[in-house]
Amino acid sequence: MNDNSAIESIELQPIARICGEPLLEIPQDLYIPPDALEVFLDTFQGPLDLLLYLIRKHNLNILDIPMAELTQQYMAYVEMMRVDQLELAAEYLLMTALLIEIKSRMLLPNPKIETEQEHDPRAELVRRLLEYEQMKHAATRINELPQAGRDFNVIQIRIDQPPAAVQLPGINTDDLRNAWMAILTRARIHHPHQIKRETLSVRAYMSQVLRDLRGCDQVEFYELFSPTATVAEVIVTFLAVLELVKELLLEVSQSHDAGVIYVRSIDAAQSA
Amino acid sequence: MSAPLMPLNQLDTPDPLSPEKVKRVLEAALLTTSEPLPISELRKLFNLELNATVLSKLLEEIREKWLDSSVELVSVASGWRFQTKADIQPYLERLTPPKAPRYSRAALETLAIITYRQPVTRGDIEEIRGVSVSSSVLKTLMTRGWIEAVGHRNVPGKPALFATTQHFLDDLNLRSLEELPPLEEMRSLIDSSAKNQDLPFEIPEAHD
Amino acid sequence: MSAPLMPLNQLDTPDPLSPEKVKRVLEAALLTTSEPLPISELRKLFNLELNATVLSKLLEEIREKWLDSSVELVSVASGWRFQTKADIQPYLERLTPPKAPRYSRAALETLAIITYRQPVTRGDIEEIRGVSVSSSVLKTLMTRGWIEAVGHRNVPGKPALFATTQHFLDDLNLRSLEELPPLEEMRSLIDSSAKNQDLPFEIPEAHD
Repeated sequence: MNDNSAIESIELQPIARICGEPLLEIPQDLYIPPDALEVFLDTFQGPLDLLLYLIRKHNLNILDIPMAELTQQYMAYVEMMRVDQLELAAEYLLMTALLIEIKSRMLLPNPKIETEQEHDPRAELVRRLLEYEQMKHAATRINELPQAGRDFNVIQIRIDQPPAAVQLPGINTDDLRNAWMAILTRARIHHPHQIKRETLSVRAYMSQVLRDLRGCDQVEFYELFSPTATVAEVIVTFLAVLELVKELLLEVSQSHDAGVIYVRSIDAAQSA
Repeated sequence: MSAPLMPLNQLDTPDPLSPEKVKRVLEAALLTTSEPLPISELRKLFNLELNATVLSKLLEEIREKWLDSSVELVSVASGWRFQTKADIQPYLERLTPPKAPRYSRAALETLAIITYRQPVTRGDIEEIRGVSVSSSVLKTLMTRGWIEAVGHRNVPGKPALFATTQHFLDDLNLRSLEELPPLEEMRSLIDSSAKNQDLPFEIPEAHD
Repeated sequence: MSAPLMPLNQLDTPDPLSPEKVKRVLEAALLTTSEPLPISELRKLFNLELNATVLSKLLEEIREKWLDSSVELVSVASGWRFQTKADIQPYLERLTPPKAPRYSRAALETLAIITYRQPVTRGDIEEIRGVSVSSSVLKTLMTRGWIEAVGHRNVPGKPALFATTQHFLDDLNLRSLEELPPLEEMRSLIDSSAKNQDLPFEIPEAHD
């Protein structure tokens, strides 16, 4: 399987251009002109990518990589990269170290019995190279899939919205309670505030009494009490009247002893 | 298929630009935009090589083609656009129920004060909340029919006294104000949130 | 017109719900929404009164009806959606520059690793690529909504585990990860005809 020449012939596309000069290929001795370093770094995603390129495009045998030269040159690049690409330099350096390790181990007498294959650093490197290559291919394939916004657009037209019936906010008793709690909490934090001891039902009946009196000049006292009212309701209504009088909202009058007691809203009295 | 409308530009568009193709492109462009597209903009689709008259005619044809559909092509002030027809609206609303509006905190607190302290004047509400109450808040609640002025306090300025209405109770599914969360329960909640210090005010109690 | 699919609800929908009407409503709903709509969502259009089978059948009919158009109905991971066909794209790009960015090799490789090896940490990606992964690459993919952190690996530093999203599948017109191109077997890296003696180890196979 010697497709070396075939690959070479189609691979005449410049891999990069340096000052307008096409860089046709990465030379086998890995010498990269210093000017080209930046382009070179852009061209390859990292040492794995470079190594893969060398192996695939130049049919370079991992075992035959000229370690001494490569190391020398890598060290020179590392020096240059250190200026602003320290991390990348470290990665190339690491790869160089790995290659040297592999090479040195391969030069040692080959102990025919390899008990644990996984511990062979070359096997590990090959595994990584293959995995990386597989992902590189997968990346290309993914990029070839149709992509929303690039190869097609999603449809979205307008909904012809007629003036919708005004929807009113809904509330529930929890909303009211929470609002009230917020008020109380705030009052506690900010300033002492006297909130009188009163019962809700009295306040509700106060409103009701005022409502009943609205539009009337005055009513007789007994008219404020519904004939069907329970004892509790009668008491609460009476308390409400007293409270309203205290708050100067009602005027209660009796022209003579045991006479008719009239109740009028002071508001009504004033405007009358 | 009709004759090409303009010479084929091999590099740019591989197939001849028949009226059918132009209509396909127009449809796609109009379907991908919710904003109306004026003819001047639509001409860009064809590198300005088709004039407005041709496009108008084709747009009219597209409009007719879509007449029976649930979507219509309309020409509005700023251009052409596709939109759904009104009879589809009720269905679409089931998909995205309109978000229920909410009352502001100011409105809710005002309502709570009127509910629990009624009848109260605007001044009372402001005193309790510690901030002024905007007229719009009161107006909102009045328009809703939840509060009403039940009288006036006999002090200078004769401020209106507000109370909640029967309609408010109805809307909250309550038979009477007594069914509201009792204030006593609130006290325990507040107490539990207050760490050490004594409350600087007396907590109102609900008891008959 | 065909027989109604369900009894007419006079208050809600004034006309009987024939298959034609259902298709009109489905079309309108899908044309007005840019996000794919799953059947479960589409059922809401009809107050859940039509089952998934009926809707699937009608959606299929709609899909066929639109086949010759410049717009197609497709089923992707999150549901059904209308989209333009690829041949229209060059025209549309004249109107609005393409919205989708072209991704760098680093971004595409990172995406491929997350796609095929998910869930993976940044460290896993760096291990495979042999270089560090810049935060901007991950951020780009996250901003696009294609990847997300789905958890943390329980090792020191608790690194985030990344996975692809449903939105990623949607954007690539896919219904599931299984529809992605399968990983290719890579050609062996060591030439068997190489002058070197027998290899002292077995070459691991690429596997997924």
